Amino acid sequence: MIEQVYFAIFAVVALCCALGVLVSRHPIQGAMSLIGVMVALSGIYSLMASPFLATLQILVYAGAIMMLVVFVIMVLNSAKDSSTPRFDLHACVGVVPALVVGAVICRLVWAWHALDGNRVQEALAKEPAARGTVEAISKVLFGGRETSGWAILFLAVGLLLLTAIVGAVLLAKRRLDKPPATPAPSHGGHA
Amino acid sequence: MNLHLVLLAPIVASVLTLFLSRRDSASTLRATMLLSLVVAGISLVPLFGGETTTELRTWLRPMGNLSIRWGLASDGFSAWLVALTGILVPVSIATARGQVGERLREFAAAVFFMQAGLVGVFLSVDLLQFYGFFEVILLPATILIAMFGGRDRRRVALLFLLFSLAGSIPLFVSIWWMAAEAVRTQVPLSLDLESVRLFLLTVDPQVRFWLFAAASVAFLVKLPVVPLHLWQADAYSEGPAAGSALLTGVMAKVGLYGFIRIVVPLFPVESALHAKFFVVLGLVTMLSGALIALRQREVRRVLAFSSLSHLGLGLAALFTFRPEALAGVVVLVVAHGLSASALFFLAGIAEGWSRSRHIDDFGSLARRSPLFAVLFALFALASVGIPGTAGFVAEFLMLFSLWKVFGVWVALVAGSTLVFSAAYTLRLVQKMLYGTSHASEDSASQMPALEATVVIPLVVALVAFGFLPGPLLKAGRADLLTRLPSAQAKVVEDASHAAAR
Amino acid sequence: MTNLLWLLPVLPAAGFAINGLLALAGSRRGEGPDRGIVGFLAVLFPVLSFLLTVALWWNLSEATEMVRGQSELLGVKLQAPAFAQTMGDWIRVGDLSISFGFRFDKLTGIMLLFVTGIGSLIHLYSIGYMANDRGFARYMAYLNLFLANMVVLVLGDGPVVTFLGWEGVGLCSYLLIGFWHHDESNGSAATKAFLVNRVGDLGFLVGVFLLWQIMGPGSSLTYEAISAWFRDPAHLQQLAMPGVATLLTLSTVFLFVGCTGKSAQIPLLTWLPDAMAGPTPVSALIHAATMVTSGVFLLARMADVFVAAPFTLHLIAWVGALTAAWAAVTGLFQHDIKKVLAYSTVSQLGFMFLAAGVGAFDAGLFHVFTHAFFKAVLFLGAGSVIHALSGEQDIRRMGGLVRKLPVTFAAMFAGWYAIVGLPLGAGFWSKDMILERVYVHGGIGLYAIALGSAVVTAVYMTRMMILVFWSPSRVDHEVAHHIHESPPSMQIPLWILGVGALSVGFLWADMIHLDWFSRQLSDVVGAAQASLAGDAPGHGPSPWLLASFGVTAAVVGILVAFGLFRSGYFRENGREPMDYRARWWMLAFDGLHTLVGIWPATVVSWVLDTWIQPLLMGLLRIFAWLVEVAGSTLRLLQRSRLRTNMALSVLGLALLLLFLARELL
Amino acid sequence: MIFLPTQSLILAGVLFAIGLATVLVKRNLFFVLMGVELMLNAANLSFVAWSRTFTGSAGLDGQVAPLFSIAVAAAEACVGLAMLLAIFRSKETLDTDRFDRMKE
Repeated sequence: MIEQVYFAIFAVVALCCALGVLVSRHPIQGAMSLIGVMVALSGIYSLMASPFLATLQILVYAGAIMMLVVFVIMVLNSAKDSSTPRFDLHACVGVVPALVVGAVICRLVWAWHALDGNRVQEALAKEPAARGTVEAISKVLFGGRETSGWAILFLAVGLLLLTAIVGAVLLAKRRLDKPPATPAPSHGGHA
Repeated sequence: MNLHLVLLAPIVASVLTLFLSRRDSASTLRATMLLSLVVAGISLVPLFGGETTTELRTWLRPMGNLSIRWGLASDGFSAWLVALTGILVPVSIATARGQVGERLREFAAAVFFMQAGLVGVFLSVDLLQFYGFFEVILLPATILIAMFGGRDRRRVALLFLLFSLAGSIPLFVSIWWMAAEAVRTQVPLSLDLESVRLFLLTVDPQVRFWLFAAASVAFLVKLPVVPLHLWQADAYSEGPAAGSALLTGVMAKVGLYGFIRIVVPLFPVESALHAKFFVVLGLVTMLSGALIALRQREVRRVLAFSSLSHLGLGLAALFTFRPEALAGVVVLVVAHGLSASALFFLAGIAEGWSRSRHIDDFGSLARRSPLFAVLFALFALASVGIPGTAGFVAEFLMLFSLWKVFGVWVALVAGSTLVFSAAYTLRLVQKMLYGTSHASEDSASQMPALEATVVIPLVVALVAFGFLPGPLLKAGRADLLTRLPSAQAKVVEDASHAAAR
Repeated sequence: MTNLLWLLPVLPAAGFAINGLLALAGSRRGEGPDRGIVGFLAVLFPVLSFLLTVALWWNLSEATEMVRGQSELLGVKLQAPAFAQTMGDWIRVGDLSISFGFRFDKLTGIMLLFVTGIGSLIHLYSIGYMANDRGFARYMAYLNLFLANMVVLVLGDGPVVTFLGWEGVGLCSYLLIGFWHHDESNGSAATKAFLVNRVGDLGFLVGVFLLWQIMGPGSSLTYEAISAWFRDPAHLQQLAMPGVATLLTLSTVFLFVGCTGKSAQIPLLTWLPDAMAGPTPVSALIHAATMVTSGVFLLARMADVFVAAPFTLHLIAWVGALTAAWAAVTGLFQHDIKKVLAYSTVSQLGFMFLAAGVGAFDAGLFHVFTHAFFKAVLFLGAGSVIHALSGEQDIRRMGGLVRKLPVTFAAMFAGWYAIVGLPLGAGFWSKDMILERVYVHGGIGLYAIALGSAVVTAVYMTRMMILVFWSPSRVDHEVAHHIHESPPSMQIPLWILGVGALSVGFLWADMIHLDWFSRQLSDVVGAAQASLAGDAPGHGPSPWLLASFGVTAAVVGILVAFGLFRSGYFRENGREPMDYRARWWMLAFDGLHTLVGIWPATVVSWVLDTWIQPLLMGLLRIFAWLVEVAGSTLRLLQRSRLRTNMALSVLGLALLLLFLARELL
Repeated sequence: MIFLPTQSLILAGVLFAIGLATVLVKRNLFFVLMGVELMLNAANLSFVAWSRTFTGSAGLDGQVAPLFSIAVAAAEACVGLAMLLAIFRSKETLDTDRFDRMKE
């Protein structure tokens, strides 16, 4: 029961912060709100027996990535959004698909729950799911089972990160040779 | 010899050409000529191979029981067309050198690319494969017009592209429909022509009519026939002459080839039922092409409408389903391929001299360059169908079969081409070669040796086929419909009788 | 010997090839190749061809005598021999099987003898006539090519091979009429000749198709087979069936249309006078002696077919008679010496067709034969006159040349003597033969027209002779200084042909029982004529009486001509190019062509080009405009805003999601 | 009684929608990037939530996947920010509405 309360708190915080991202004017406000969302999600992860992921969420996401974002925002301090209205006619065009997608997702989830939810809950009551400790996750990642696919993927991600760094350096370094150069196509992929 | 080599040779040549030097035009010319001659030599090989096929391989099973195959086959007709393409390419490159300037490299690459597409079309046995090559041709053809054409080239290239696409999309849709239908009804279907033919026998006649119409439209646009010909004169006169020669010499023949290889064999009943429509369409095309040609003021527009007229007669004759007509169409394809494209080549050279396309601006070329005049007149006469050239054999056979099936009055209407073609061709000859000279006498107008050397074999071939059409007739007679078993030929025969009645 | 037939056309063709190449090779130099060599080669090959023909004729005559002796011995009629050579298949596909072969029989032999013989002489003449022309080698090459094609026409063993030569000679005629191509009117005349001929050729082709249909599929298209089929009594019944009879009539009429095109008969006759734009030897060879008579040759070649179609024969006879009369009258009004001769040729061709139409194929061919001599000499003489007068062709500016050009005069006098039909000249025998046959088989109406034409012929020919030779000189002083007799290369042919014009008539002088010519032809056309003579009345009045009518006609014509000249009717001093009173008469058939052929084609062409084409293009434009409008409307959605674009694509994605998950929702 | 995974999944859906809305609505490129991050987070959440619905250790795969997602997100942020810098340098603005030319 206490879980439900925690969840409610984290969920409300996450939602509020997410909406904060949506409505804030200055990117720095948005970034702060986003960090809030991430922290709240980290809490939810730990509620759902994933302590490793919760830690990683704080460390990598809220710590590293968002730090990078904030850093760049600071660098480009002039990039303020305040001159433009928060919402205009074109914004409405953007909201509609978001609402539709959200509604569809929620409806699908609910449909699943109505179909399978109770059965799954009963099964979990008898035999609970494993806890995502570092050890358990390492076993899945690098363990001897048929999961070796993850290991290759892990290496690939390493390569991806390296490429991304090289790409980022290349993009940022442009200024040294040709001041008004156009951005070159990125070497790294989007997630 | 493996047919894949025949298909691969122009592709390799096309790629190799792109590595040639841009600056050293003399060596580029030498290299492209050498390449094209080698490719031409290779493409002559199927002529001597008789009927050859490669193994049919299934390379794609997109879904269900549908399989898409890859295979090449060559019989007499295909071999002649491949050889014709091979022979015309060196001539095209040689005559293009004065027209495309420094971009001979790109021109040659596009021409080789187009040759590859054409060879693919002529050798394909799978419908989807055929369609693929059919569309591949459009790319180099459009490039030829858009890159090397006259002032209005962009518009004309677009016009050409859109017309061709609009024509071929129905064909694609009908292939798609057949595939979808096969998947839906869980009938195993591979898209090679023979299987498609058998499959079509099971299709509802009403639907089959629409498939027939869609396939016909694709080839009618290529040919073209009268309401669909609007792209033709523009494309032939705006494009580079050396490219237009290939368009009319070979690409237009894809239209007739498609009818002979695809439409009639796959839809024998519909073809027979609507034969009269096609005969009328062909004759209307023939007459209006000839009459419009009489009034044209640009050399290549005259030649374009002349092509329209000749191929219209070919279409009309084809739909008599007589063996003579098939033989006649084969001879027509080769004869017209040689003579019409040679006329385009020569027109391009003359346009280079007078820097004009208008027929009044040449004047007295006979005096300034007798060799040019002799060659031009010879090809003009060949296209008019003087006995002793292959054109006569073609016209004789086509008129004969039209007369045989539809009687003397239709033959007279069709035969009026004898008079009309002479009228517009001689008008052209008189305006270009004879009369008083408008241009200054000293303007460069010596027929260059290279161009003359490559064009003369075409004359020789035309005269040779005029007296000894045997090999061509054999292609039209024996194995033209070999991919159809005898039962098929019988259906066509019956249908033609039905149509005749 | 018989397997040398192929050499007959190949020899002049070789001359064409060599001279053509020489002409091309020499064209860069202003002078062209050496005239001596070219001229020698150009004459050598036709002469070789002629000699070969003579040798073949000799062999054939021997063979014929042998066969004749045998048939008398055995008491059965044996087939007359002929040399045949088949080179191989030409067009063999489906039901069609056409081989490429030559056939040399008596008819072919006679045609070939004068085609190659007179042809050689005219080649020789041309050396002198064209000596100063820039295109000498080209001219000689064309002339050789013509001879080759003419030989193929005559020698072909079936209609399709004949058609090869038939169109070939038309082509050479085109090339030679337009020989001086810097003048555009020459080019137009050439084009006209070619087009009119092509109309006829279409008729020829369709006629052959129909003939083939009558004979049934699978039959071979050789003259031998055709003759055999039509002579076979078994097929008489079949021919009597109404459908087949109609087909036969249609077929023969179409074939005859082909003949009218080539031989300038009504209605396809307008090209021949225009064809005089070519060099004069060409007019002599092509447009008088050989090519234009090939229509008559074809009728004789297919005599067995034509005699089975009485309607067509009547048509031919009337067309021939009317052409003879019309052209003779037109000849009266001409001022150009070559035009006079051209209309005269048309008129004489009319006589030949008239003969063929009444079933006298041999008489028609005899006239072809004699006409070749006297018309060739007339044309060559005219050429000599033109040559002497530095290109002057208008007979109103001639006169008094009898002293200055004695040789030319003598030759032309021989030709004139022959053509008007004065006794013992070549034309006397052949024309009287025709008149007699027309009287016997054709009836009084045709005879009257023919006799009238003969009178008019005498009038216009005498008019020409008076104005050129006998009247006082009207030659410009400038020109008069340069008048000179022609070089020997031109005189020799004139002598030979002049003698021929007076003497060849004795080859078939019926009244004095010389019938060598008709004996030669009896093997070929005898059977056909005999079958036709069966239903005609027997012998008419004595040939002497009819001959005296003919001679009277000639004398009357000559006297009338002199009388008219005395009364100043010839307007020899007039300067108008054409007698305006006769204009409608002369241009009647040109007008007909314009009305029936040129005008409709022009109008339809104009409508198609200026209305239908733009209309179609306009429809296309409208369609393109609609697409454009739709496109620019839709483009508003795509404009500029990244987020809107993204939103729309996501919306599409969402809708897809909705659709895929529709069963779950 | 609604159990935790379902609630989390619904939360993930809502967060995803808000992230999407941010991407689609905001004109500042920073916010677009942040919207993408938000959507990634929502996806991670749903991974984890689904992983809770499997008994035993079968669900651990669902906890491994977010690891990669985070790593990729890091790469994306890295390159994305570099591009953003480059764009800002050449255009002097981060307003997407002004980016109406593909190539300049």
